Amino acid sequence: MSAMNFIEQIRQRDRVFDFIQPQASSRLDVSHGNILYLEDISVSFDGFKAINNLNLYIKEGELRCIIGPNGAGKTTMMDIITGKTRPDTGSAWFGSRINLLELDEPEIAEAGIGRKFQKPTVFENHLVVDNLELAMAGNKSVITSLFARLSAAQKERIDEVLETIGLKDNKYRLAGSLSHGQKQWLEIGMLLMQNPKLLLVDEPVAGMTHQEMDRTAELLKSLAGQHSVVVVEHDMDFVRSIANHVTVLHQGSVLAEGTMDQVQSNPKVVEVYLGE
Amino acid sequence: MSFKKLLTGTIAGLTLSTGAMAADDTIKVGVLHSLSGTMAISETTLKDTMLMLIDEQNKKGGVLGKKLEAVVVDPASDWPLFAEKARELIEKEKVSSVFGCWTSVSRKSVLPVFEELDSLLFYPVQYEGEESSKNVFYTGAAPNQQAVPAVDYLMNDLGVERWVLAGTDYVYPRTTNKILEAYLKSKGVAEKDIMINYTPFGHSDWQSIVSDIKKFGAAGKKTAVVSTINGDANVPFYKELGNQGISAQDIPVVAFSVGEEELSGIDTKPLVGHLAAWNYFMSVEAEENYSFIDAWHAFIKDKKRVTNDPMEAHYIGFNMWVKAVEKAGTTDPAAVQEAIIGVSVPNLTGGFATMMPNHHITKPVLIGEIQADGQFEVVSQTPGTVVGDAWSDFLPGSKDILADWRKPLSCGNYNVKTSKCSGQNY
Amino acid sequence: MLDKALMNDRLIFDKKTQSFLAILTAVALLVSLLNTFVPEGHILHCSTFTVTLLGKYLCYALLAVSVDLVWGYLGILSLGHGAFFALGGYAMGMYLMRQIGDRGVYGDPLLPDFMVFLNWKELPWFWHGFDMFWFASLMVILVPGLLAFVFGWMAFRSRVTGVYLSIITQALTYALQQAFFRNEMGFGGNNGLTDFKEIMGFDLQSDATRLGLFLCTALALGLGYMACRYIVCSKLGRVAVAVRDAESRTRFIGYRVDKVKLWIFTFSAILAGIAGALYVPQVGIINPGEFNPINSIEIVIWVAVGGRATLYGAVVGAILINYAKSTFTGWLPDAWLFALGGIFVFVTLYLPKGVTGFLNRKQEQLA
Amino acid sequence: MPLLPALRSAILLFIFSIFFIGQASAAPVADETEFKQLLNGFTQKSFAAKANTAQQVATSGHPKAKQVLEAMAESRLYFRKSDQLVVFADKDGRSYVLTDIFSNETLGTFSRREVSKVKTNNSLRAKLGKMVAEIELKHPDASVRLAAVEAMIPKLKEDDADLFGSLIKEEQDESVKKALQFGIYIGYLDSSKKERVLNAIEALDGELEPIVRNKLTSLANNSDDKDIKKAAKKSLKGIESKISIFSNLETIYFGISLGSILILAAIGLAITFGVMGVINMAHGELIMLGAYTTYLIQQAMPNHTTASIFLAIPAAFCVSGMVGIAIERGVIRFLYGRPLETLLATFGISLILQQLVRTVISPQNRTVETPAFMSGSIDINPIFALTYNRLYIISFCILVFIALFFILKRTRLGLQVRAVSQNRSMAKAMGVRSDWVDAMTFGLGSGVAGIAGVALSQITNVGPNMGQSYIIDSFMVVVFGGVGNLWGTLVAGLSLGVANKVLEPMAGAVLAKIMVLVFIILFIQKRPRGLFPQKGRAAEA
Repeated sequence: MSAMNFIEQIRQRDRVFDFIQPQASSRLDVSHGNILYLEDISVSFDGFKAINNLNLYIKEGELRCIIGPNGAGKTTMMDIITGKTRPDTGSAWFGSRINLLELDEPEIAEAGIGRKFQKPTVFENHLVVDNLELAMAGNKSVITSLFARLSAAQKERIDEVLETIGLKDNKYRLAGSLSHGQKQWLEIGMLLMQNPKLLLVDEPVAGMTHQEMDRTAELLKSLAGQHSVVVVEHDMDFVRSIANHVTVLHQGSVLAEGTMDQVQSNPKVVEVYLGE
Repeated sequence: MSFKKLLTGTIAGLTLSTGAMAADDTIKVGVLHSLSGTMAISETTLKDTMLMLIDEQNKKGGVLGKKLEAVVVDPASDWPLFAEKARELIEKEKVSSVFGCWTSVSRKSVLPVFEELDSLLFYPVQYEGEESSKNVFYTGAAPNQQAVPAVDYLMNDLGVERWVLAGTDYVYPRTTNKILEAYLKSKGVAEKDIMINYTPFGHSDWQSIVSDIKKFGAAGKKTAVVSTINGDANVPFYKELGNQGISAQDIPVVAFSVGEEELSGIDTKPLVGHLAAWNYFMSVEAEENYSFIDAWHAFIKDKKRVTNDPMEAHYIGFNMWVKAVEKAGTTDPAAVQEAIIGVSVPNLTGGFATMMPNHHITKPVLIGEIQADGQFEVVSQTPGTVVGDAWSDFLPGSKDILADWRKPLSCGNYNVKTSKCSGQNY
Repeated sequence: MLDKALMNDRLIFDKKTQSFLAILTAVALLVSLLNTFVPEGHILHCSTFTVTLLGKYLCYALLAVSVDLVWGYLGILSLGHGAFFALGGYAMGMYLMRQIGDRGVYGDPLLPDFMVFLNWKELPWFWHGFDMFWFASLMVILVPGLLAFVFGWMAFRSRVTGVYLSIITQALTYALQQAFFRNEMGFGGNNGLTDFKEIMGFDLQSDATRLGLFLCTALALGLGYMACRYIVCSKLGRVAVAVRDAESRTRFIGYRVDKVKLWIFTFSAILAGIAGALYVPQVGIINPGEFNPINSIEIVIWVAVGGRATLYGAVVGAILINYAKSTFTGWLPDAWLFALGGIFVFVTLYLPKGVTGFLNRKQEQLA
Repeated sequence: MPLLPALRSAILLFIFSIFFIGQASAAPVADETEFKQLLNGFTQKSFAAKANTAQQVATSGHPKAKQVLEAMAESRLYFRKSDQLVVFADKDGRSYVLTDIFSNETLGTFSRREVSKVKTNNSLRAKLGKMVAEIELKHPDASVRLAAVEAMIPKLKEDDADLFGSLIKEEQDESVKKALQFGIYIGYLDSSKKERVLNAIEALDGELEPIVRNKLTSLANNSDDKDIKKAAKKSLKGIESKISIFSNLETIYFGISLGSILILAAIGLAITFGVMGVINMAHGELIMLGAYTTYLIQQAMPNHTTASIFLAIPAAFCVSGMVGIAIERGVIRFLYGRPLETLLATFGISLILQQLVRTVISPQNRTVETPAFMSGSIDINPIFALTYNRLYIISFCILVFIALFFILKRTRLGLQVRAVSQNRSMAKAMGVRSDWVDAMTFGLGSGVAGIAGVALSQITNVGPNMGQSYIIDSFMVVVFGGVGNLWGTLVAGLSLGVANKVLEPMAGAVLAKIMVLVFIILFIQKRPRGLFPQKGRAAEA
């Protein structure tokens, strides 16, 4: 089957081979304005409905905050978007052409979705610079990796990101020896290296000082526009400082949506947050 | 660099340790039996036997006026390690001969080493035959010294007409069963009256097979099982026979690998009457045997320990070697090889064993029945001794081959038809 | 300081590699000289026994390196590498068997002895071609490689990880052991393949051939080590470590984890196969015992004792344990298992980074 | 009232003595000297001569005849070499205590060199059995008579059937009557009278005794009479179809019993490996220790086999459990969170334990006797029997499983175990002494392994290697079932056992084993976390 396709491709002279084509998001079609469509998604673990009929749309270039009490399904939602968990029902589209449910994690990453985890997961046995190099966008096949050498431009890009995340002095330190906050930054740096269209950021400021928090807020805001950013966060101050649009999740579905003020005055939200 | 030191140290240690030389006032004898791993069960006893024999010989004044010294190594039931240890014994320890091995594969593994370094190996276990090496003396039984007489007994004395040949899937049962199949057919047993079954090593769940045997034996004709089941698998096999209520009177089992040692690990009460064919039983009534048992009990300091056939084989082999060394006046392997052919020593069953030109020995064949006390009772005995046949007459590939290590033939596999001596490494 | 040490590790020819290669070369040269030119009986003479023994250790060392590559750097605890080693060994054994030709005990020009013995009438199809060295060599690489590829392709694609993967690798080698035990398979059953005469026309019993085999093994170890070193130092190596430490994270930044695992696993299996092929002519036998799951566990232990995720550690561990085994089995035949078992427990408890890790730390403390 | 039974037995005895004397008078008069002379025939070497003598003894009618023949069958009959006197002998250590046959007096102790056994072989013993049986056909005890009849059936001829016919008239006991009737029909199958044969075929329809089937087969093939042939064929067909049903049942029974052994061996591992994440390579050796405990207890109380087994269960649990706790406290507790390193350390421990047993006890296998209640079988019918020891092991396995399940689900320890296995630091914060829980859990798993050892000692070798033969299978079962799930272990053990036994007749034992292994490999590809995987976030940790 694939051999047939291949021959077909060779015969069409005007077409460029898949493996030569610049990858990442080339197929991404955001002409309808939305970059992410989640529709009627449900998933359950051992009878517990983690996500229940969830509908969520993210616009291109938007910075969206998602809040909700524990167990609201925030992380599970991210798992579904990045291919870690398959929903029982529903559909998930990246742009209007890419069906996320047909792809696995690396393909989704390749398509242009990057993710920062709740618990900072950096490669602790690698240097900071290696962490960034590994995350760098580009051909990630086995053979390429085996013979890969950093070009000057790439080195420059790494230094640039190091500058952005404030780890320039720690370039050659083991990632495992960084402080918690630094690891958070490094992970954000890795996201930047990936150069995704959509960033999913799970609790980016947990364990950060106030100054660090402010810088993070600034960074995220600056990213919005060229990228779409989805932030899951508990810290209301932080959310207020960055978001213009907030979604509240509760028991696996959307409870309220709107600006921070709208959401905070919504009686249902108040009940969920205070009623418990 | 520290690990550099470590490496160089290791290498230096290795090179130096090979320089050790044999002391001149003793004659070294190698003992190559597994003391750990799966085969330790059987082989440890043989190591003790050798230590006892050497000890006794030293009490008699040693050999050629020199004391004997046993060099014991542990090849750990690891076949390549057998070859390595054999080489260590011969090259490093300079032993004059080696007594050892149990499984065929261990013998096959060390064989090239003995041939290359031209030393002597005494191999004490019954085996499949089809081999005769210049450097190996086979003091255990060849198939014609065990299997064929046993089948004769079953056929003539018990009137067995249906046969189950059950064995572990390795070369000894395969060969023995091939020979027996040919033999039975030559005696007019029909194909459908023979059932052949192979099981893996250490097979422990015998329910289905025993049930099949039971069904096979329910066809009206007298049925017997010829078992070449190896070592560990025997206990669950016999236990299952007992459980399914198969007694020796219904379907007798004759085994070639079950001796007193193996029975000491089985509750024998349900097994009374099942058979084994060997060349020696502990219960044999002979003066030599009584003295041997007494000596063994004194040496091992345990009156409950049993003696068995491979121990007798070592007893014979060791005495033959002593006699041959004295005859030759030297421990030089070549001289001993020449001197030992024709040497005759008492066996433990009241007769004599002679080393034949094919490096096998003469043995009486005894059929014994299991008793409740874990011993065998001899129920049949060949009138004279049987000469071990290296190459079976019942296998098409080997019936034209003979072994004779006397000059001028000096060949372990001489093809009578082509008049060629093949497969020799020297 | 720390940075420099770490940067040094990223060089293919780092200090440790340099010393490893130096020692390997020195040992190879020294052994050849001491074996060839120092007369027998002299205290410095290196007997052929020692040469073969060293050759065997070096085979084990290569095997340990291959396990270290997948376990140390990729995090796959393979309890089935003994299978690839044995398959390589069988491929070589079949070649050596065919070389015997009509010099077998039955004098059959085509069939190996054990086939004549069991009344086989013709050579099974899979024995064809093994009379040619190039074909056998190809199979040494192809058979373990292909098995590892197919097995890995299935297992990694379905994301079997951790102990589940370890146990099914164990099941793999266990199943192969059972299969090779069967006489119907045509690999000589329990006795395996033995009684080899010559390799490429050289008499296997001659001292020169043995020395030659030893040198080949040393060369193979050197090359295999460098190949592993190259992989480890490449970006692929860093991806591998990333997979080891945070598999799903690696996936989320876009690496095809299954393919990374598959290719490194296959390469490692090939290395193990080559080690097996070199092992067989030196020890003179290959039988299904080599597939024993316990053997595969032992290999892992060599690596652990030497120090995981340092290639030289695997070499040190393999040589150390096997040297201990050789010595103890002659020295303390009744009690050597106590010593060996004790070493395993001691190393896991007190030297979590193995012997080399311990020595390195001592060294750092001194510096 | 008590007079009546006494009277009845007296009358019975009277009748019998008449019968006996009547028969004795028919045979050559056996006075003691003559009988003694007869016994001297046993000193001959040839089995044929001995058989002949035995026949004469049997028909002599001498009151000691039966005792002599039985002693001979039990290898208790010896003769003194000095005077060829045939005596009873009992082994005492390495010498023999001789008893005079007639006076029952002890003749003293003799060494093995002074006496010689009256040797028997299988066929001679079979003949002796029949002779004794014939004497016993008239035994006052009904069960002895029944046994005697059953012993005669396999070799029955038509004239025996006539003898049975005369016996059946006097027989009171129903079961003996039934057996006699069965014997009569068997005898009739050989008859030359067509009527008798056809009657017998009809009466024996549906009987599963092998002898019926064999005789019918030979009638169906060789009979000259068409009607007989047809009747025999029809009857055979019914028998065959019954046989195939029962042989399927048998296969399943075998599978379940193999499965229960796998479960027993694996269930301790399901706790140490599944719940605690310790890859315990010494698990097999803990089983071995349990088996050796059984052996040692049996040695300590040699004449109480049954009691020793029951005593061995708690003892083995304690011994293996203690060793397990020692291993946990001494080694494993330093290795939590590094599961693969527990593999290495416990592998070292397994080597040490094996060699310890070799050094302290013996490298040889040891005998563990099977208590009487565990041998034999429930014969559902002549071709389908449930062996007692397997039945006990299956029920034992179920008991152990229920007990474990109860401990883990219903007790405080179980709750703590689950708490620690799910979140160690949280459990600690809530005041669970995780150290203690770890030790207890590991001790529990090890103790269960010890109990498995007691069960295994009843069916297989007790030796230093026994652990190694179960460790791989145990891991397969646990992994196949799904780590951390007791039900998984149960289902996995049973299904692997049954699969193995179903495949075995088709492919042979070796191939069946390989196929099961390959199946496990493929299955894990489909379900990478076993039959019953842990779900949700817990599985990710």
